Amino acid sequence: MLSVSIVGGSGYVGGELLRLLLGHPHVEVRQVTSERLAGQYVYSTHPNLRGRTELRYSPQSSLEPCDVLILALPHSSAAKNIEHYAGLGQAIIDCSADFRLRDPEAYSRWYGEKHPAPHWLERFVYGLPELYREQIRSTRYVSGVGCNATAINLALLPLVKAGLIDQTKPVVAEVKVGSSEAGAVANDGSHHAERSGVVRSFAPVGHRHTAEIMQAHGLENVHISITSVEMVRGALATCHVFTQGSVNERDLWRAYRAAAAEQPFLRIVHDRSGLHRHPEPKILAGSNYADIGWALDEATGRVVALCALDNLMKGAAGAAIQCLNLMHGFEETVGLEFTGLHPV
Amino acid sequence: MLSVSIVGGSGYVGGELLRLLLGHPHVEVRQVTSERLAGQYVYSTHPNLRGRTELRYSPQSSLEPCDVLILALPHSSAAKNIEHYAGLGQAIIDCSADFRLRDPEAYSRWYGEKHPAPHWLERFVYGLPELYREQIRSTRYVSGVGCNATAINLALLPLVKAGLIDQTKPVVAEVKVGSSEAGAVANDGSHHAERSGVVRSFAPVGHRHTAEIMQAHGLENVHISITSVEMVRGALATCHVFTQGSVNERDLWRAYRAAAAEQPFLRIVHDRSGLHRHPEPKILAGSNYADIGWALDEATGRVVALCALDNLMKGAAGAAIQCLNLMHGFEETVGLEFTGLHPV
Amino acid sequence: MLSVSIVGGSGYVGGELLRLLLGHPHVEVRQVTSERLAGQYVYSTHPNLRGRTELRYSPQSSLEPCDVLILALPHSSAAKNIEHYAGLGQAIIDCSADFRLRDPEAYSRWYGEKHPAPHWLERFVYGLPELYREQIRSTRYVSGVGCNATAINLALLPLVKAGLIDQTKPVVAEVKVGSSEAGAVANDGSHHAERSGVVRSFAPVGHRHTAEIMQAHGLENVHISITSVEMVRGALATCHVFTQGSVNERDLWRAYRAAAAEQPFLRIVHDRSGLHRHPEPKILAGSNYADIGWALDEATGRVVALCALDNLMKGAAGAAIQCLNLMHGFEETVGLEFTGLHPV
Amino acid sequence: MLSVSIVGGSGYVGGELLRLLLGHPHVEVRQVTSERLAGQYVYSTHPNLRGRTELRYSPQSSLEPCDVLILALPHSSAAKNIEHYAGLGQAIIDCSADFRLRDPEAYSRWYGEKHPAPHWLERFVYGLPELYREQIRSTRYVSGVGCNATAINLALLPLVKAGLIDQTKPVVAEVKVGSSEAGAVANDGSHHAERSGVVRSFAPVGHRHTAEIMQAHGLENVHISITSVEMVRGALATCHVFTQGSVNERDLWRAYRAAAAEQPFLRIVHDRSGLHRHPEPKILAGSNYADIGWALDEATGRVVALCALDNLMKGAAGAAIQCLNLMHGFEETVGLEFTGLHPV
Amino acid sequence: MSAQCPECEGTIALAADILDGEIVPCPDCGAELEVVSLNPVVLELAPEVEEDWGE
Amino acid sequence: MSAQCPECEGTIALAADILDGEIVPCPDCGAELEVVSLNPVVLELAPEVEEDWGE
Ligand SMILES: NC(=O)c1ccc[n+]([C@@H]2O[C@H](COP(=O)([O-])OP(=O)(O)OC[C@H]3O[C@@H](n4cnc5c(N)ncnc54)[C@H](OP(=O)(O)O)[C@@H]3O)[C@@H](O)[C@H]2O)c1
Ligand SMILES: NC(=O)c1ccc[n+]([C@@H]2O[C@H](COP(=O)([O-])OP(=O)(O)OC[C@H]3O[C@@H](n4cnc5c(N)ncnc54)[C@H](OP(=O)(O)O)[C@@H]3O)[C@@H](O)[C@H]2O)c1
Ligand SMILES: NC(=O)c1ccc[n+]([C@@H]2O[C@H](COP(=O)([O-])OP(=O)(O)OC[C@H]3O[C@@H](n4cnc5c(N)ncnc54)[C@H](OP(=O)(O)O)[C@@H]3O)[C@@H](O)[C@H]2O)c1
Ligand SMILES: NC(=O)c1ccc[n+]([C@@H]2O[C@H](COP(=O)([O-])OP(=O)(O)OC[C@H]3O[C@@H](n4cnc5c(N)ncnc54)[C@H](OP(=O)(O)O)[C@@H]3O)[C@@H](O)[C@H]2O)c1
Ligand SMILES: [Zn+2]
Ligand SMILES: [Zn+2]
Repeated sequence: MLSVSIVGGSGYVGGELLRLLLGHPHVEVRQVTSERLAGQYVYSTHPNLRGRTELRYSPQSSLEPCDVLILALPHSSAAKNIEHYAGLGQAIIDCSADFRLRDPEAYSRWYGEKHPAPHWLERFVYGLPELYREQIRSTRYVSGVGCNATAINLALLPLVKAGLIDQTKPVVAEVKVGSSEAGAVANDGSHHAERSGVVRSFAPVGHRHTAEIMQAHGLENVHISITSVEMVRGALATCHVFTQGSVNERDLWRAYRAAAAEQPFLRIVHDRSGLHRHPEPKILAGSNYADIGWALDEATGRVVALCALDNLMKGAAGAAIQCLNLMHGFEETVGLEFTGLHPV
Repeated sequence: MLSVSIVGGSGYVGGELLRLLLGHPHVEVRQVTSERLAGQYVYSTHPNLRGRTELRYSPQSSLEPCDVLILALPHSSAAKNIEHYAGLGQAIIDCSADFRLRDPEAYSRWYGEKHPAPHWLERFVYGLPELYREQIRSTRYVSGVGCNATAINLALLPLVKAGLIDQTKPVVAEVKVGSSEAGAVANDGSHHAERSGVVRSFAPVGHRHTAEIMQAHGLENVHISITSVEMVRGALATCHVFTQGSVNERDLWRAYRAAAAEQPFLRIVHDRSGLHRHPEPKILAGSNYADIGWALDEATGRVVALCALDNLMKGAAGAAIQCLNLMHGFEETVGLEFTGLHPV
Repeated sequence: MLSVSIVGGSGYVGGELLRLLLGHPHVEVRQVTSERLAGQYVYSTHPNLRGRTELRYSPQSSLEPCDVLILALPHSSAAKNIEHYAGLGQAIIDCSADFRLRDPEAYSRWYGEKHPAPHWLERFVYGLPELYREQIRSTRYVSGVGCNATAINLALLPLVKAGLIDQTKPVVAEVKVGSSEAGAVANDGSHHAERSGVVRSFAPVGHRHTAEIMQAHGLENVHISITSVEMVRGALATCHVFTQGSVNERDLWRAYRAAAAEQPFLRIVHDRSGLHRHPEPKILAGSNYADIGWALDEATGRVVALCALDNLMKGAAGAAIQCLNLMHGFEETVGLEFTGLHPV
Repeated sequence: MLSVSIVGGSGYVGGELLRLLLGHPHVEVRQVTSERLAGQYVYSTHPNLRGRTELRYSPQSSLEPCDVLILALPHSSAAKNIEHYAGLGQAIIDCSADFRLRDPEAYSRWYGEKHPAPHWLERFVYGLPELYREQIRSTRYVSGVGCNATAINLALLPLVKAGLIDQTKPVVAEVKVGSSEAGAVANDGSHHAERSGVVRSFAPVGHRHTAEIMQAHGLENVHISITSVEMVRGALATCHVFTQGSVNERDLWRAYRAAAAEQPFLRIVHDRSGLHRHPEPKILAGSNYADIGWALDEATGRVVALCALDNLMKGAAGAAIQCLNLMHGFEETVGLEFTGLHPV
Repeated sequence: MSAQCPECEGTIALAADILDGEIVPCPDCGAELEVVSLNPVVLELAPEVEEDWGE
Repeated sequence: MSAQCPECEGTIALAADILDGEIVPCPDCGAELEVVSLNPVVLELAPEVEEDWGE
């Protein structure tokens, strides 16, 4: 049994990690930290876990060594204490943005401050198995992924791999997101009467995840925009791409099949009939699938590349466990079997 | 023109009062207070009013005399300063619970503390025109109504008036409520990811509005329960009553028609077909109607008495303006003409 | 491996059965029927199952013998053809209401028609393991349960078992339900713009599940009311009961612990703090738990007994699989491990 | 008093027209048609109008002459019978797409069939007062507007007028829409359990409203995409535009102010603080405002141009009444005073 | 001209040219009513199919 | 080691090194309990501020 501890276990990513790890056959959850709630049962904040565990939150000060330490802390907390965490965990998976970018310059540009531990950046592998599976298998340090970045990266993956994108034209990506992306802490904007039913431009320009897309795909001319909608979990990326040369449905089927082959969590959704012709986030709540698909406007050469996922799963905790599996030679899908619900 | 000022204008009741008063032909809004936001434009917090007014929030310290002062403050703020407010407003309408109960003993019992200004209790009339229209016409001091209390009081009104209730059996009232009942201040429970989609027993027993129902209808054996559901505005009271003697549909039609006659904001909804057979809150958002109806189980003598309303309208601000109209000899419905939307 | 076929597999209960059975380690799904969609892939209607199975719908005419036949058909279809189905399946689990009542008279009274196969009624055991576990272990025929009935039956179970209910006073049960209760077929009332955001009295009196509560608990003076709210899955029963003799919190803890002991899917939720003090349906989507709890009004002796569940799980498909496990000597919880999500 | 009749009065646009006309001081509603519901009270389908009118639906066969006939029929019904309708109404406002395009060729291209009455196209003015106010004032025939088209057209209006758009780069417009756009008739996709909570790519490419944008603004390189979200009323257009030359915030303020000047229903929403920094549809339900705003990415020259509106108001019925007012010399805003709700 | 609804006792305004056998809805309770005689006007509940209006 | 919750009579497992004055939550009812004596362990309800948890 692998011993795993979660730092920042009272948050939404932390709770999802805990749910997954409690059901993971090769893992024993050692400790779960929260400063605010130290001593409380974890199900006081994660009510779905009532009856599943008698674990209580520990403060970080009582953390013990373990095989894997998973960090689910706010921005910059991991980077500031990375030496300390590296002394506790044989391996580290950090869900924050702290170690996602390889280039310290890019970090400064997008995060507006110098990276606190720049020499650690090269030790981390970006935790997107669809791009970096082999590197993940052989590293001890994995960074998590941005949830919106992942939706866009996976939406674009087939087109990038197949070289179909006309990079002289802008790639415009609109992501529609749920409220859990913002984490568990209440604020004025998350007050139900204000947040409920919105279609709210949350980050129409300037979203930091742009850097992860540039890094992953080498695209320069990419423009993203995030809109909050009525949903708790889930994200849908709608990416507008113009192709080079003329492209037809069969070309796209080929590109998508090539990209999804051997990827246990990529499903192609592109149906000619029925209600579910395109990827949709709601049926993915709790599942680690990323559903990908497209629509083609032959007249203009525009491809609308789509990806739906659960931001707390494939966009955070699920991706982390997928990496944990790869790092330890487990079946890539173990502990991630839940297929999602319908209707829901 | 009547000069009216709103104290506590940045809250949800305050905002609704302001919306109504800006559209009221006989009223000029003098001042709107907020301590927190003094100096800001009122549409910074009430975005629907953008383009409708250039008013800015005043602090209470700069309040000037006016014809009517409407108080929309948290519990006990009005009672503590009532002498001060009475010095400013020729008339006062207080939306809080501070002056709803006539009996200081009842106040202590339900609110767990002595009333700060018990001699003022008798000067206030309870602001439910369906019961106290004539008293409201001739008073300077009106208390607002509890939103859940109003839903229950109006649901039961026809049965009480017609003497149909078997008072030896419990009256059980379940109210389903939206999130705006709790006001504009965020807390852990109002965080969207937690509050969204709930069916949450908020006050299964012990709700203070019970006192207002006992007072209004003289019922002793009444038991209420509040459940929060996914909705921002609105409340539906589902009241289970056992009749004395046998009662049929026609008896109930007579009782309801008698109760609704001459009541401009009571509508009977009891349809044999279609989707809208019973009262429903969603079509009432923004309107001052209280829709009432029933279902009868002849076999057991149970009547399920229903009332739907908008908690911020008939349950608070709308009722206040209705009282203002009565107090000043205006048409009772003026400024309250909005009929609600469908679909919505 | 047990071979299991689902009749009526394109509906919501059928889809949930299929999801559970595909993940069940001791079961092989043999056939899934739909007349309308015969030949189509099951994931055309159950999009969450894409990538999990290549099964296609069969027409009933091509049904083959199997170990267990699970019926998920509309009212009265099972009863009319029970001989036929009994010829195909070694064991039968029928999710409809056709075989829930033991007494043909009760059936006629509540369903308004004579039972098509009354002699079969005594062969079926009512599929609520919390009451009939031993009988279920040793029968070949199990009826499903009403989802609302189950929410009420489990809410009342601790009080009934402990003999705490004053049966001279009415028991009033209000169930708040989601839209999936009505199944997969669209109608005017399920049109999104009409159904969205409702608090709609769907069956304020006369709901047929009353018969199942009378039968299970021997209560006569029970009155139920169903209200549709904004939710897809889930039900919350709020049952108002008056106790005989005076009862305190500790008495109730004892009654609830006694009822929940040895029941793998009953969890007591009764917390003094936090957001999740009472049972709530939303965190149960996809899980087989029924969360039970209460609120006590000592002054009046009213207990508000609560039960939350997922209507498609503990209220239908989950309960069916739980029975299947019991009938075949499997671990009662196998295939039903999913714990529910939070936030959601 | 102007006598006005509504053809297709039982639909969602018809119901909204009726709500507005009943509150319009210079209008008398003569007849409201529905074939399906002839003889029924209009409030049987528009429950918000209960108590406001005793009108009953007429069949079209009993339509009488009137001053203005407003058509709210499905696609192509108006065009096929336009001569007949022109014989009944002195003036006609048609809410469908039948008379929106001036060019019969464009009609054939986007609607896939020849226009049934091409010579009528030139007699109609496109009912967007922000572009065609003077023509509307002096015509008898006005076409309605596409709701998505209007959101995009008004979002782009300031940039087009100011000549800021680099037309060599694609304009990509993503519209997020509610369920009422699809009208009142239930179908499989509108079934609540399926439609609820979606983020569903409804028309990622090929949406017909593209033609209205090309026509209104003379843009060729425009690409639209429609995504259904959880909402009943409302649309938000998020339009990605690249500017020619470098543009700063002040340039944009100037362009937006110029476009909104003298436009009673355009509000600029572009705030540096607070929750409501950008246009949002939810506060516009029932109101005729179109809120416009933007976000600028100076580094790339991308402007995200936003417009929120209520599809049934500024996107259909409200726009129609605004035209009616202009055609008859009434104050442009009369009958359209409702300002929208908050919270909601 | 008016008549009474047999279901809810509501008053129903009737057109002067109402016909025998015509169906009119009650404005209050929504019942479908048939004109079964004209002088005086008598209304009876028209036979209805019970709609399934929900879950 | 274990003790009983004074609120709900639930059994509370206690660490061997529990301290006098320590606060432990009850796993069943969520009550905050104070260790008021050690041999035997006695728990009492800790003073709580009544949270406002909703509307
Ligand atoms: N939410 C998503 O969809 C998502 C997706 C991808 C990645 N991520 C990333 O995952 C990380 C966690 O996100 P989340 O949504 O789970 O956030 P969250 O719900 O706000 O949780 C934050 C966690 O960090 C702890 N924490 C907060 N401030 C701390 C401090 N100063 N020192 C130590 N611990 C502290 C909190 O514990 P206490 O109880 O002690 O406050 C809590 O356990 C973030 O970096 C986020 O960017 C999130
Ligand atoms: N919401 C309902 O459905 C409803 C229905 C019926 C009756 N009511 C009653 O109406 C009243 C207002 O409710 P609400 O929902 O509008 O509440 P709310 O949204 O919380 O607003 C409260 C208002 O009071 C002000 N305020 C808060 N604390 C104050 C203090 N210590 N001194 C002075 N001003 C203070 C706030 O102004 P700042 O900006 O300065 O903080 C704000 O304007 C309450 O008494 C409530 O019980 C509410
Ligand atoms: N939904 C719930 O929450 C719930 C809970 C407890 C119990 N139940 C019970 O479970 C049963 C199924 O409910 P559901 O919600 O799944 O309903 P549903 O979604 O409407 O599905 C009904 C199924 O029955 C089939 N069917 C319909 N009419 C048929 C006919 N005349 N002959 C043969 N097959 C027919 C349909 O297949 P086609 O594709 O061929 O139309 C479909 O597979 C019902 O008896 C219901 O009362 C439901
Ligand atoms: N919904 C929107 O947001 C929106 C926005 C802008 C423009 N529009 C346009 O406005 C028009 C109406 O839209 P809607 O959403 O109100 O649609 P709807 O809800 O489906 O209503 C359609 C209306 O047309 C009638 N009708 C249907 N088929 C008919 C036929 N064959 N002959 C005569 N009457 C028929 C219906 O009456 P019966 O009762 O007799 O069936 C109903 O009154 C459409 O052209 C639509 O494109 C809609
Ligand atoms: Zn009637
Ligand atoms: Zn306890």
